[in-house]
Amino acid sequence: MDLKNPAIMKRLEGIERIIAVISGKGGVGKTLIASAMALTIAKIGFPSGLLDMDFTNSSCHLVLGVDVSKEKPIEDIGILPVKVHGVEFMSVAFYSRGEALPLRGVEIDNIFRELLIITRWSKLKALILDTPSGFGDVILNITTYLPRAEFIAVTTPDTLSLETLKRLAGTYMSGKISGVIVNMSYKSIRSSIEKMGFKVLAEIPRYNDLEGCIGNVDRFMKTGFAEKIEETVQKVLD
Amino acid sequence: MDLKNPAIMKRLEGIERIIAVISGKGGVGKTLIASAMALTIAKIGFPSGLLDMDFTNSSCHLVLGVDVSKEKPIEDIGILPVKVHGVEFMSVAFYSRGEALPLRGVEIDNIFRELLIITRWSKLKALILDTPSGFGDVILNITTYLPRAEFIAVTTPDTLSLETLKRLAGTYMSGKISGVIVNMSYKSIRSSIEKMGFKVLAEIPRYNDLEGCIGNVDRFMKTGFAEKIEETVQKVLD
Amino acid sequence: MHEWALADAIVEAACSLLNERRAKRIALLNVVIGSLQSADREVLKFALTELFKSRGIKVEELRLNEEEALLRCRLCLKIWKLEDLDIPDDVKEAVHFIPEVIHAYVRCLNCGSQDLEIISGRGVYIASMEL
Amino acid sequence: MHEWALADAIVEAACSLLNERRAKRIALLNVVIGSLQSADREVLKFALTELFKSRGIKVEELRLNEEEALLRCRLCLKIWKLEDLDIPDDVKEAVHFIPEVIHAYVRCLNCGSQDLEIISGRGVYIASMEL
Ligand SMILES: Nc1ncnc2c1ncn2[C@@H]1O[C@H](COP(=O)(O)OP(=O)(O)O)[C@@H](O)[C@H]1O
Ligand SMILES: Nc1ncnc2c1ncn2[C@@H]1O[C@H](COP(=O)(O)OP(=O)(O)O)[C@@H](O)[C@H]1O
Ligand SMILES: [Mg+2]
Ligand SMILES: [Mg+2]
Ligand SMILES: [Mg+2]
Ligand SMILES: [Mg+2]
Ligand code: NI
Ligand code: NI
Ligand SMILES: [Zn+2]
Ligand SMILES: [Zn+2]
Repeated sequence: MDLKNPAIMKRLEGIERIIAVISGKGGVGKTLIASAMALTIAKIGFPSGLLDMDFTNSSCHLVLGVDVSKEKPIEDIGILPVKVHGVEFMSVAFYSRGEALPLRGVEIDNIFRELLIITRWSKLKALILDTPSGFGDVILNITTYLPRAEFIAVTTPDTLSLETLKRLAGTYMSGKISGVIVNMSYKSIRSSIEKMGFKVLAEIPRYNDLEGCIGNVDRFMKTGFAEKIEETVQKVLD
Repeated sequence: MDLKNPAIMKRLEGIERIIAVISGKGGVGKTLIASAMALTIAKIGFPSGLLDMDFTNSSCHLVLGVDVSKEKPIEDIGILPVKVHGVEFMSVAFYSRGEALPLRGVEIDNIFRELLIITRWSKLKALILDTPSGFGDVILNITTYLPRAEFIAVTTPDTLSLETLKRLAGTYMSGKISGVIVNMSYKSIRSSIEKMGFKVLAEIPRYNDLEGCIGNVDRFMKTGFAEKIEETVQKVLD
Repeated sequence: MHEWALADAIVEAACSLLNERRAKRIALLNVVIGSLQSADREVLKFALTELFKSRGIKVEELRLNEEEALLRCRLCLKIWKLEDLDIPDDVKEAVHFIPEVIHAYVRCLNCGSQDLEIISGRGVYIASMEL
Repeated sequence: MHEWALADAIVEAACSLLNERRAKRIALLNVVIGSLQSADREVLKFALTELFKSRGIKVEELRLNEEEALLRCRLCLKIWKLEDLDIPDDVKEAVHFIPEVIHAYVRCLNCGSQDLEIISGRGVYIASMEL
């Protein structure tokens, strides 16, 4: 008897918007963008959450500089996310000690539902979901268990990434994409994206200083990258 | 009754080495490296094969410039891979028309075994496997169904990628890694990789001319990138 | 005490079914407690009872059955019990919240593989429900 | 005619089991043909017979049972038959080789979701074998 659905709905009732940052292609910046979005929403004064759904290789905690072996969600009629720079943050990394977590699809499905059932989020303006690459269990679960989730797709101008976005345009998910972020941009591909039927939310260049700020939120939030994300968040929340 | 294992073994009998190009992190260059390795092995005179195991978002055919809507594997007591510049090439893209293929884990498991059962490879010096990012069904299946497969891990010098490699070092897969390729290298991270217990096979810089050669094998094989891969292949085949 | 959240998920699910059937009474509710998650039986029972009561649902009989956790290695096909695997307490604590994180910690004692399948006893679920 | 490869996989599997048991005879072999893959029944039967013969294995009774392909939408829970989905011939051909590629082509007719589960009739497999 699969009965987890009603509880999932209930736990997320107090959350105004659920925004999943997705891309079929890996390494395009989903994790950095999802983390920066959640931090920005908090910074401009709204309650926000971040849930790392890249279960087999979670990495939002590395961006946020959270030491998962020390900080832990508190158990209280469920579990309470860890508060990081104003963001309610949840990740399996708290339980896998940040180790690699080899998982088959059915286990990803189980974790997905378990996490949503036991986590007690506050009333949030937005919950940001970081997702793994490819078109697998996590993306399918988001469409099925969180039908009101919006997608923000990420791409680079590289051929393989752009082709992947084109494929995404041909799927059921495409109707849920509220916009595309072009990351590590070195040439404008706005028109080809608009031809696919998507809105371009931002074109963000590659910043060479960004790498050194991973794990240090204060510095991370002072980068040109964070500035671009702030502009994007303003658009998205409008 | 799960009975596919013996047939898989038999189909791969004539293949000397099975080499899976892997990384927990996406976008580090697995697909380009796997494709270039297979092409290089053929170029230096050995029969080689390339199997794209990134089923949900296959892209080796894009690198090889294969039009999957026109070229098709031939059906002959099984299916014969398509010959591309001397490489025996197989991909689900031939059957999914290169569209996004949303799959749950159990379906990835099914395709994995189906493809290996129906594909008739020649006697090969090496079969190169391109794999998806993360630690999911494909990687687990390779360790279980293809226990003699060797792994080549790929990383960039970026924190998130290097941390992912460190995690890989803590898994069952690590004993099977014959070496690491540092791709899009901008600083030497040789010593940190050696500290993890891995051999560095190559440090390959970012080439700005590479992007323009995707889909054109002749030009692709004349790049500095291909040159670096040729040096690496020589080491690997020795 | 995240058992309350698990209990609540069961109650939510049961109620959504009751709603469909316009019923207010459960004759028999069979809940399985997989030992991997090591949910506290008494807390879970208490929570289920209280939560059903607060929603005005009468449960004639509530059965909680424990199910032993078994992991099978997909490489060598050996089956392992939880005791075999000798899991430290802090790992047990982590597995209590998310049973699947066990894959970060254990390997087959026979062949070393990490391709282990949880074939029974994962966590808490409704095995059957009679109205 | 990749049915020969499918038949060979079945024969290989059966033989590896026979080897373990040091047997040379199969009393009853039950093979299921899922309609999604639309493997040719006659070709498959002929191939199985020939391949077993060539290995000196006697199969007393060979049963080939067809199984209807059904897909369930995980979002709206509706169940679809293959006929419902109106699949063009070139797609059928692709699905013949790799049944799972159907996910690139079909959506739930009710809600549009691509989260469809193949609940039966995927492909060819051994349902049971008596020695
Ligand atoms: N705009 C940018 N400028 C510079 N580096 C970036 C930028 N966006 C992402 N990166 C780097 O690219 C790599 C991939 O980013 P990540 O967020 O991990 O991608 P994904 O989650 O899609 O795999 C990381 O090393 C990250 O630091
Ligand atoms: N050495 C390199 N120089 C320049 N671009 C590269 C290099 N290696 C990979 N790329 C580019 O980086 C992106 C990711 O490479 P890809 O092979 O698709 O990675 P993966 O398969 O690991 O996701 C692609 O756009 C590719 O063209
Ligand atoms: Mg990521
Ligand atoms: Mg992540
Ligand atoms: Mg790839
Ligand atoms: Mg690929
Ligand atoms: Ni608890
Ligand atoms: Ni055929
Ligand atoms: Zn084992
Ligand atoms: Zn539906």
